[in-house]
Amino acid sequence: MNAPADASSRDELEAAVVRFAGDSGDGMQLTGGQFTEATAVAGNDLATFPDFPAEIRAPVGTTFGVSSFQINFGARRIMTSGDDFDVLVAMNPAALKVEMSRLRKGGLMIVDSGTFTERNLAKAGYDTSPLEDGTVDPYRVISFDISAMTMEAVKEFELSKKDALRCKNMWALGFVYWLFGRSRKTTQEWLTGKFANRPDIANANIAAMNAGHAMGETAELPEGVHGFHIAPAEIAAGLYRTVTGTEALAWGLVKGAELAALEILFASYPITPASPLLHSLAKMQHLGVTTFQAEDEIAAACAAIGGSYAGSLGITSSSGPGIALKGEAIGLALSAELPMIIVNSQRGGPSTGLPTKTEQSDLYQAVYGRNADAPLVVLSTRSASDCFEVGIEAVRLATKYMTPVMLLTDGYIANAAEPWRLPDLDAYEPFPVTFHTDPEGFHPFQRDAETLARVWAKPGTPELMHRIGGIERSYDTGHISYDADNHHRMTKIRAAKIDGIAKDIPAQTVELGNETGKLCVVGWGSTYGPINRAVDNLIRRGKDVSHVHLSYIWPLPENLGDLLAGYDTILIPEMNNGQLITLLKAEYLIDAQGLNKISGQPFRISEIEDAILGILEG
Amino acid sequence: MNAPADASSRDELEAAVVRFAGDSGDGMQLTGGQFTEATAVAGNDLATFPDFPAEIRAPVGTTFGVSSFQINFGARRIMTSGDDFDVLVAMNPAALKVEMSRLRKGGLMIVDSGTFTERNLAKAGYDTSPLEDGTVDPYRVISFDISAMTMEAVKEFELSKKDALRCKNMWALGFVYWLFGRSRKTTQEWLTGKFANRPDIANANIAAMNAGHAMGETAELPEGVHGFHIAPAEIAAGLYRTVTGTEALAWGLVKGAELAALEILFASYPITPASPLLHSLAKMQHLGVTTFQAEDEIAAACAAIGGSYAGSLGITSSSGPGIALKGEAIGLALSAELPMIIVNSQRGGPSTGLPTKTEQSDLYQAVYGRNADAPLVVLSTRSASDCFEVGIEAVRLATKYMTPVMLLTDGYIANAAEPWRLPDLDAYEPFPVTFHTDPEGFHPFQRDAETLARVWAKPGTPELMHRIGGIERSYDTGHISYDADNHHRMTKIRAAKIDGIAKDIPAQTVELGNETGKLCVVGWGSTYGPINRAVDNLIRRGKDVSHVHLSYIWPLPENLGDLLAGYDTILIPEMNNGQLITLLKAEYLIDAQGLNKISGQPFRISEIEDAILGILEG
Amino acid sequence: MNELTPPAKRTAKDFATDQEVRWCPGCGDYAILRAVLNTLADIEAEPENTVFVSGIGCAARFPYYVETYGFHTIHGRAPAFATGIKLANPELDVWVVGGDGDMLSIGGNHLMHVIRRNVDVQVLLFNNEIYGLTKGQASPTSRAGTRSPSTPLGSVDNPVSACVFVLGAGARFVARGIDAQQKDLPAILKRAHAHKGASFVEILQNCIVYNDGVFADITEKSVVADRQVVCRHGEPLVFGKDGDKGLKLDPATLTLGVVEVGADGPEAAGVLVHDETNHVLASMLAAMDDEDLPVAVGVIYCAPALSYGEGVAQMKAEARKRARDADLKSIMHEGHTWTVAD
Amino acid sequence: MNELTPPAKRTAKDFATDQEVRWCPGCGDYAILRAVLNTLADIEAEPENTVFVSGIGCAARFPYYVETYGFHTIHGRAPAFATGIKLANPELDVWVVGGDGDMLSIGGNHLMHVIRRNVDVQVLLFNNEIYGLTKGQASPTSRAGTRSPSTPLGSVDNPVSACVFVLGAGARFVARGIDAQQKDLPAILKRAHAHKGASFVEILQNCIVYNDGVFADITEKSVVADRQVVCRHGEPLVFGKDGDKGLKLDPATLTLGVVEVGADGPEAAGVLVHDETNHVLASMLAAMDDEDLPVAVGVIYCAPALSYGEGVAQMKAEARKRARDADLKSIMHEGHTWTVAD
Ligand SMILES: Cc1ncc(C[n+]2csc(CCOP(=O)(O)OP(=O)(O)O)c2C)c(N)n1
Ligand SMILES: Cc1ncc(C[n+]2csc(CCOP(=O)(O)OP(=O)(O)O)c2C)c(N)n1
Ligand code: SF4
Ligand code: SF4
Ligand SMILES: [Mg+2]
Ligand SMILES: [Mg+2]
Repeated sequence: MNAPADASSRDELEAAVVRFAGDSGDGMQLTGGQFTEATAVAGNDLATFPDFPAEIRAPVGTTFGVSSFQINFGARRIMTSGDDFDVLVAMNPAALKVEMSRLRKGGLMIVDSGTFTERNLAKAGYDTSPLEDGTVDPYRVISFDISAMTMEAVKEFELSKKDALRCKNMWALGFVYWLFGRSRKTTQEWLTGKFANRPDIANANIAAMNAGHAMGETAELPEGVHGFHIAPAEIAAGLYRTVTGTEALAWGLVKGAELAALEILFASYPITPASPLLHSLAKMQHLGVTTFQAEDEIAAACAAIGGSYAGSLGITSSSGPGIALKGEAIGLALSAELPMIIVNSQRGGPSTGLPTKTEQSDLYQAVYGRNADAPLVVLSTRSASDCFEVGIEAVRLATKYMTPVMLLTDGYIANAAEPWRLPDLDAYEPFPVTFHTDPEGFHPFQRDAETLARVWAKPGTPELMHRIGGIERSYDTGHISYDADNHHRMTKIRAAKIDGIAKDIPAQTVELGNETGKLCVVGWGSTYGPINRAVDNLIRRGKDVSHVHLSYIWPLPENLGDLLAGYDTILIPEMNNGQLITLLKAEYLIDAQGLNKISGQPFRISEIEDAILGILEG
Repeated sequence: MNAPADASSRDELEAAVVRFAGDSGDGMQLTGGQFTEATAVAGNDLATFPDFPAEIRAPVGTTFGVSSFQINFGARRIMTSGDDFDVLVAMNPAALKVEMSRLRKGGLMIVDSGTFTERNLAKAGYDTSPLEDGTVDPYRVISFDISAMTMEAVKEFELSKKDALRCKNMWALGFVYWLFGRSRKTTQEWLTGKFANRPDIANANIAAMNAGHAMGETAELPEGVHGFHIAPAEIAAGLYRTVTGTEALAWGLVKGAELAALEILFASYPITPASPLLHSLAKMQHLGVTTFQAEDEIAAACAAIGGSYAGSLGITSSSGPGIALKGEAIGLALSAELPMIIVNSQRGGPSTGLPTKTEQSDLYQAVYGRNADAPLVVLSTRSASDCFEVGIEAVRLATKYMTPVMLLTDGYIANAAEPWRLPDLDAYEPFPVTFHTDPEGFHPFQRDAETLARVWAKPGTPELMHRIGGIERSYDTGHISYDADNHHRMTKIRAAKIDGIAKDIPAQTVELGNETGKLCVVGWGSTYGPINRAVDNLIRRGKDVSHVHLSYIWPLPENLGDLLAGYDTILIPEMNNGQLITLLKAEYLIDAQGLNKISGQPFRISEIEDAILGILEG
Repeated sequence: MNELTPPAKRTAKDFATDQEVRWCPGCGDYAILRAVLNTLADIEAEPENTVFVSGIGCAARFPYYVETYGFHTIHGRAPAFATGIKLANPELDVWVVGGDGDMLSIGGNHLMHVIRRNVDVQVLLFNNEIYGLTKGQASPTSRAGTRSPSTPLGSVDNPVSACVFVLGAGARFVARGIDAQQKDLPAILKRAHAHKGASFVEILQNCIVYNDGVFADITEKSVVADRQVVCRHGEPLVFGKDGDKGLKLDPATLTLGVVEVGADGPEAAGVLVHDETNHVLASMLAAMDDEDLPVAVGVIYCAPALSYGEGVAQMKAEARKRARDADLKSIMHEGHTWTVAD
Repeated sequence: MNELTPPAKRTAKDFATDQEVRWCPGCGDYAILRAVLNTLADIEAEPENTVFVSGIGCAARFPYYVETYGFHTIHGRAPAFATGIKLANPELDVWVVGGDGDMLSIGGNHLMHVIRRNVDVQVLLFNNEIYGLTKGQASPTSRAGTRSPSTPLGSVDNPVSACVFVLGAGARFVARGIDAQQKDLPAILKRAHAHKGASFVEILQNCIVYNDGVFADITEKSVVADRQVVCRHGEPLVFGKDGDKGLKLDPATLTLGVVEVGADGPEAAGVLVHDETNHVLASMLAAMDDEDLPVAVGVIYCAPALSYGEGVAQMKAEARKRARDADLKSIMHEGHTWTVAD
C-alpha cells in the first residue's frame, strides 16, 4: 500500500501508541474503533485495548466515568496494545487526570480546552486548571476548544446542541487522522451507512471530522510537531480484517460445529465480559446455531447439556462467578460423558471483583474446581485471532472424546481488536460426528478402545432407548452401579480418557529462543503479546531467553516436562496470584518462579523485561 | 470392669470383627448400634462402619436392599472397623450373597434359615440354596430358623405377624451377645425407654433377645465353638460414651461458638451424608443455635453469610455437589472477609456418584474450587471424636481471621461410632470475639496489623454504618475501588492473611515412627485408622516407616516441608484419585507416591501394609 | 427393521424396563408409574422419540423404569435440561418428573421459567409433601408444623401450593391427580400430553415411610366423594356422593362456598360450571385446601397459547429469511476488509 | 454520645451517603432513591438498625447511597442473605433491593421462598423490564418481542408479572409504584414498612439508556389518569380524570371491565370497592396489563399473617421450655456413658 502524499514532510516513526480518553458519553470506543480500521487499512500492524468503566454511564465528567481506547500500531509486528502512550487525546479534565501519568514525557497531549470549565475541573478533582498550573509541562500540549470548533463546523446542519456536541469525537478523530496521515474514507463510509436515515447527523459528523483534519493542516503546532508517518508493516499477503476475540471465537465455534456436522445449542446468561459472545451468536441463528438466554448460569449449563444429550453441541459461556455456579452441572456432563464446551471470559475477582477488568485467575477453577475426581479438558486462547482456532479445537476434542471442554479466554482478548488474515475456510479437515445407531450389543457406556470415548446415542434413534444419569454407571452395562470396584474402575477410566488426549494434541513448541538454555518464560492466555515482545527484545539484545506459551492447560502436552527440564530457570508471568505455576510444579516438580500482576491490567513489556533481566543478571 | 463369669470356658480373643447384615427393613443399623453400646460398656476399644444402600427401602430381599453394620472391637487399641469379618450375621439370602466373600475362611456364619425360601433365594439370585450346595463350606455355619424361633418367643404378646417378625434382629442380637459374653442390660433399658408407650412391643423384643441368648447356652454349636471372651482394652481412665462424627462435630461447633461468645446460624439444605448434622443441631436450638433449612445450597450459604454479617457465626453444611453450588457465595464471604464455616461431608462422586459411599475427593474443590484468587482455610477431621476438636478450631480460625473455613469430613466419619472419653468442657480457653464499636477513624477494612483480619462491625452498632460487597474494596477506605494497584494489594493481603495462619497452628507432628527415615506415610482425614494400624504393625515388625497425618490442609503447617524432606520416600494413601499429593508436590516439589482407592470403601489395613512393604522391599 | 414392519400396538408392559424398581414397598410412586405406562400405551407413544427427564429424589428415579430415553440429571434442574433437549430436537416428546423438593425447593426457579416460556413438555410433580430420598425432612409443600428431622418442633414455613404457584408463573395447563386413583390419573396425563406448551400436573403421592397418610383426609375411600371435586370443563362443579353438593361463587366476597344440590339439580342451586379457560376460577379452585372446601382434581386450567418451540421456530425462520444465504464466510468478510499484496 | 442526646429528627439528606451516585443521568433509580430517603426520614428510621441488602445490577447499587448498614451481595441471592440477617438479628429493619433480572431471573426462587416464609423484610423490585448493568438484554419481564443484544429478532419468552408471581407464591403484602411518582411512592413504601412480614413492592423504573419509555403508555402525564388506577382500601376502584371511570366485575366471566361513572357516582355504576385483604381481587388487579384496562398501582394486597420471625421465636421459646436447662454438657452426657477406672 502506498503511504499518504505528505509522508515526506512528516516525522518517521516505527510505531506509536495513541490513547483516546473521554467521558463515557463521548464515544471514545467508537472513535478508537474507527481509527483502528483506518490504521489497519493503511497497512500497519496493530493491537488495541478498550478500557471502560464498570458503570453503564457514570455521571458526566467524573474520573470513574472515563472511558478510554488505546491502540498501538506500527511498521513492525505489534504484540501488545503498548505501554506508555506517545499521544493522548483527553476530551475532558477527568480524562486528563486519569490518563496523564502514562503519557510518556514529551508525549503529545491533545485536549479539548472547551471542557476545562470550573465545574468539570471540580468534578475531576482539580482546584486549578492543569493546563495553566504547570501540571502538563512535561508534555507537548495541543489545546483547542474542540467543543466550540465542532459547534461551528456543524452549525449548518442545525442540530440540537446535544447532537452537535456529539460530533466532538469526530473532530478529534479528524485531527488525529491528519496527525498520522490516515485516510478518512473508511470512517466517512461508516458514518454514511450508520446514519443512513439521519443524513444530517452523518454529514455533521463528517463535517466535524473534516474540520479537525483541516485544523491539522493549518494550526500552529508546538515546536517540532508536524505530523508523523508510519510505514506499512511487513505483513503476510492476504485478505485482512480487524477482529475481536469475541467475534473470532463465535466464528470458530460455528466453524467447528460445521466440521463436526452438528448444530449448536448455545445457552448462556449475560455477564460482563462474556455477554458479547451471546450477542454475536444470537445474530447467527441461521447458521445452525440456536441461542438461549437462560434464567441463570445453572440453567444455561443444564440446557447446554440437554442439548448435547439430544444430539446438538451444547455450549455455555460465562465469567468467573457464573462459571462457579456451573460446577455441579459440569460434573454431570463429565460423568454422563457428554460433549460440552464451557467458555470462561475471565475477569477480575474474587466475587464481583472488577467486572470490567481483565485477569486470568480462573485456571484453578477450570482444572480443579469441581467436587470429586472430575477431570476435563482445559484450553486457553492467547489473542483475538487465536480464538478462532481454539474454538474449532474445543469442538473437536469435546465431540471426539465425549467430554466437557473448558475454554479460557479473558476480558482483554474478548474486547481487544487486531488485524487478522482471514483463513481459508475450506482448508479445514472435517471431523464429522457419527452417532451410534447399531442396537447390536448396545449399551450407552460402550467405549472406543483407543479414545476411550463412549458412544453417542441420541434420543430419536430406534432401538437404542436407554437411561443415563449422575449416579455411577456400570462399566459393563451402563446401568446404575453401586459396585465398589466398578466405581474405582470408572474413575480411572474418566481420568485415563482425558490424559490420553495428550497423544492427540500438538507437541509443545518454543515460540522464541532456544529449545534449551538459561531461562524459559512460560505463559498462557493473553500474556502472549507482552511476553513475546519482551523475549524478542532481549533476544535481540543477545540474552539467552526463550518463550513457551501453553494453549493446552489440561491435559498438558506430552513433551512439556522434558522441554522445561532443558532450561536452568523457568519464569511464569500470570495475571493472577500464581496458578499455572502450581500446576506445573505439581506435574513436573520444577522450581519455577512466578511474576504476578493482579491489577486488572495487561502486563507491560517492560515489566516482563525487568523480571527476565533480574533473573539473568541478578 | 470384670469379665462375664463364664469367661473361663470361652476362647480368648484379642479382637473380633462382626458384621450384621440383613434387609433394609431388618433393623441392622439399630442392632449394630446396640451391640456397640454393650461392647463399649464392656470395656473394649472399638470402631464401627454402618454400610447402607442408597435406596430408602429397596424391595425386600434384594441384594441392593442389603443393609449392614460392622464392628471391630478388642482388648487392644482399635484403629479401623476391620478388614475381613470373624463373624457374619446374615438375616437373609441376599445378605449372605453380598457379604459372604469378606467373611474369613473358617469364620462364623450365623444365618436365619427361615428366610431361605424359594422366593428369597430367587430374589438374591440363587438357583440352589447356598446352605445346601456347598457354597458355605469354607465357613463354620450356625443356622437357625430365627424367624420361627422369634415368633415362638414373642407369641404371648399377641403381636401382628409383621410386628412379631420385627423382633428377629433382637433374637440375633441376643445370640451374639451370648457369643461374646455381653450384658443385655443396655439394650433392655433402651427398649423399655424407646417403646415406653408400647410395653408389649418392648417386652416382645426383650423376650426375643433373651430367647436368642438362651439359645447360645443350650444349642448344639459347630465343633469348637463355645463362645468367645475378649478382655477389656487398656483405655485411659475417664467417663466414656460412643459418639459419631456427626454428633461430635455438632457439639464441637456449639462449644466453639460458646468459646467465641457467639450465636450460631446454621443454614443448610439436606443431602446425604451431611443431613444428620442439620438434624443434630436442630435439636440444640436452646443453646444459641438457630437452624435454617434453606430452599437450596446457595441460599443456605448466603443465609449463613448474612448471619455472620449480622454478628452471628454463619455455618453451612453439605456434601460435594452441594458445596459446588456454594462456590460463588463463598467467594463473597472471603472477599467481604466475613467469618463462615463450610462443612463438607464428602461422598462418592463426581455428580450424584455414590451418595451413600465415602470418599475424600473434594480436597481440590476445597483448596482451589472457586473463581479467581480465593484462598481460605481448609481443615480436615480424622475420626469421629476428632470432629469435636476440629469443630472448635474451625470456629477459632474463622472468627480470629475473618475468613471462611472449609471443614472436610466424610460419610464414613459422619456415621461411624467410636468410644470417646468425654472432654472436660471447662478446660478450653475461651476466645471471645470483640465486635468493633469505635467510630474513631473507622472503616470496615481496617486491619489488625498482626493477623491482618479486618474489624467486625455489625449492624446495630451506632455510628458505624457502612456498606460492603463483592466489588473490590479500597485498602484505605473500604469503599468500592476499581484502582489497579489497590486490587493487586488486596489480592496479596487476602493471600497473606491466610498464609499467616500457618504461624498460629500447631507444628506438624509425627503420629508413629521416626522423625526422619526411609518411608513416611502421609494421610489426611478418615484414612487415619488404617494407616496408623498398618504403620504400627510394620514398625512392630521392625520396618522403618512413619505416619504423618494432616489436620490442616490449608495453610499447611510451617514445618511440614522440612519434616517431609527428612524421609527417602513419601507415600500418600487417599480415597480419591490423588489430590493431597498434587498439593504437596506443588508446595514442596517432593516426588511422592500415591496409593489410591476410589471404591467408596475405607482402606483395608492390609492394602496399606502391602503398599508400604512394596516400597520398602521392592 | 422397525421401519419396515411397525410393531403391534404397545402395551403398558412394553414400556416397562428390565430394571428392578427401587422404591419402598407401598410407595405411591408405583401407582404413578403404572398410570404413566398405561398412558404411554394408550397414546401410542413412540419409545425412541420419548424422553423422561428428572432431577434427584425418589420421584426422580422414575426414568429408569420407563422403556424410552431417560436422563436422570441433577437436583432441581430437570426443567432446564428439558428446555435444552426441546431446543435441540423439538420433535422429541419430553416428560419432566420430580418431587416437591426437587421442583419447588431447589428447582422452583427453573419450574417457573419453563412454565412462563411455555416450553412444550409435560411436567409431573410428585407431591408427597416431604423429602423422601434424604429421609424425611420437611419440604416447601409440608404443612406448617410438620415435625421432621430438620424441624423437630414442627416447621414454621408456610407451605406453597404447587398449582397456585404455577398459575402465578403463567401456566397454560394445570391439573391435579392422585397416585392411587388409577381411573382418573391416566385421563389427566393424556390431556396434559395433548396440550401444546408446558403442561403442569401435580400428583399427590403417598410416602409410606416418611409422610404416610398426609392425604388420607381426601383420598380415603370413605371421604373421596366429599373431599374431592373433579373439574370437568363445561360441567357443574358438583361433588359428594351422587353429586349432592356443589361449589358456588359469592360475587360480593369473590369466595367459593358449598351449596346443597337439591332435586332441581346444580343449575338451580347456582352451582358454578367449570370453565377451564378461566384463570381466575382456576386460581380459586387450585387454592382450595381447607376443611370447608373440597380439593380440586382433574384439569383445573387449560388455555393454550403459542408454545416456546413454535416461537423459536418462527424466530429462526425469520432469521433465515433475513440472512438470505449469508454463510459463515460472508459474515466473516462483512465490514471492512483489506488486501495485503506480497 | 448518641445515647446521651438523641439527634434531631433526621432529614432525607441525613440518610444520603457521601458516595457519588453512579447511575446514568436521568435513570429512574435516582427518583426511587429520593423516595426511599424521604421515607426513611418520615418513618424516623434508625440508621444503625437499618440494613439495605441487594444483589447485583444497577438497581442493586442502591445500598451504597443510603447512610445505613448495607450489603451489596451477589446476583439474585439478596433475599437469602436478608433471611440470614433477620434470623441472626430480628431487631434489624431490613430492606431488600434488586432489579427484575436479579429477582425474577436468577433470583426467582429466593424471592418465592422469602415471600412464602413471610420473612419480615421489605422487598423492592425495580422493574425496568431489562438488564441494565449488562447493557440491555431482555429480562423475564421484558414484553414478548423485545429486541435486545441477546434477542436481535425480538424475545420469544412470555414475560412474568412480578406482582402476580408473588401472589402465587403466597405474598401477604403486594404493592406497585412508579419511580417518578414522588407523592405516591413514599406512601406505598411507608405501608410496606408498616406491614409485618414480607412486603413486596414492584417499582416501575425507567432505564433511560436501554429501555427508555417502556412505561410511557401509563406514566406520561397525559395518560396517567386514564391508564392508572390507584388502589385504596375501602374506596371504589375509579380512575380517569375526575374519576369518570371505574372497574366493574362481571361475575359470570369473572373478569374486570371498565364502566363510565355517571352523575350518581361509582356505587350506582356498580364500581368495585377495593378490598386489599381479598386475594382473588388482588390477583385480578395485579394482572391488568392490556390496553383495555388500567394498570393497578398502590397497595394491591395486604393481609397480614404470622411472620417467619415470630414463628421462629415461638419455636425457639418452645425449644428452651422443653430443654429446661439442658446445657451442652448434659446433652453430651445423655444416653449411655460408662467410666473406665485407672
Ligand atoms: C445439589 C443437591 N442437593 C441436595 C441433594 C440431596 N437431595 C436428593 S433428593 C432431595 C429432595 C428429595 O425430595 P423430593 O424432591 O420431594 O423427592 P422425593 O424423594 O420426596 O420423591 C435432596 C435434598 C442432591 N442430591 N443434590
Ligand atoms: C452470577 C452472576 N451472573 C451474572 C451477572 C451479571 N449481571 C449483573 S447484573 C445482571 C442483571 C441486571 O439486570 P437487573 O437485575 O434487572 O438490574 P438492572 O441493572 O436492570 O437494574 C446480570 C446478568 C453477575 N454479576 N453475577
Ligand atoms: S421414601 Fe417415601 S417417596 Fe421415597 S420410595 Fe420410600 S415411600 Fe416412596
Ligand atoms: S443502564 Fe439503565 S438502569 Fe442502569 S443506570 Fe443506566 S439508566 Fe439506570
Ligand atoms: Mg417429596
Ligand atoms: Mg432490570
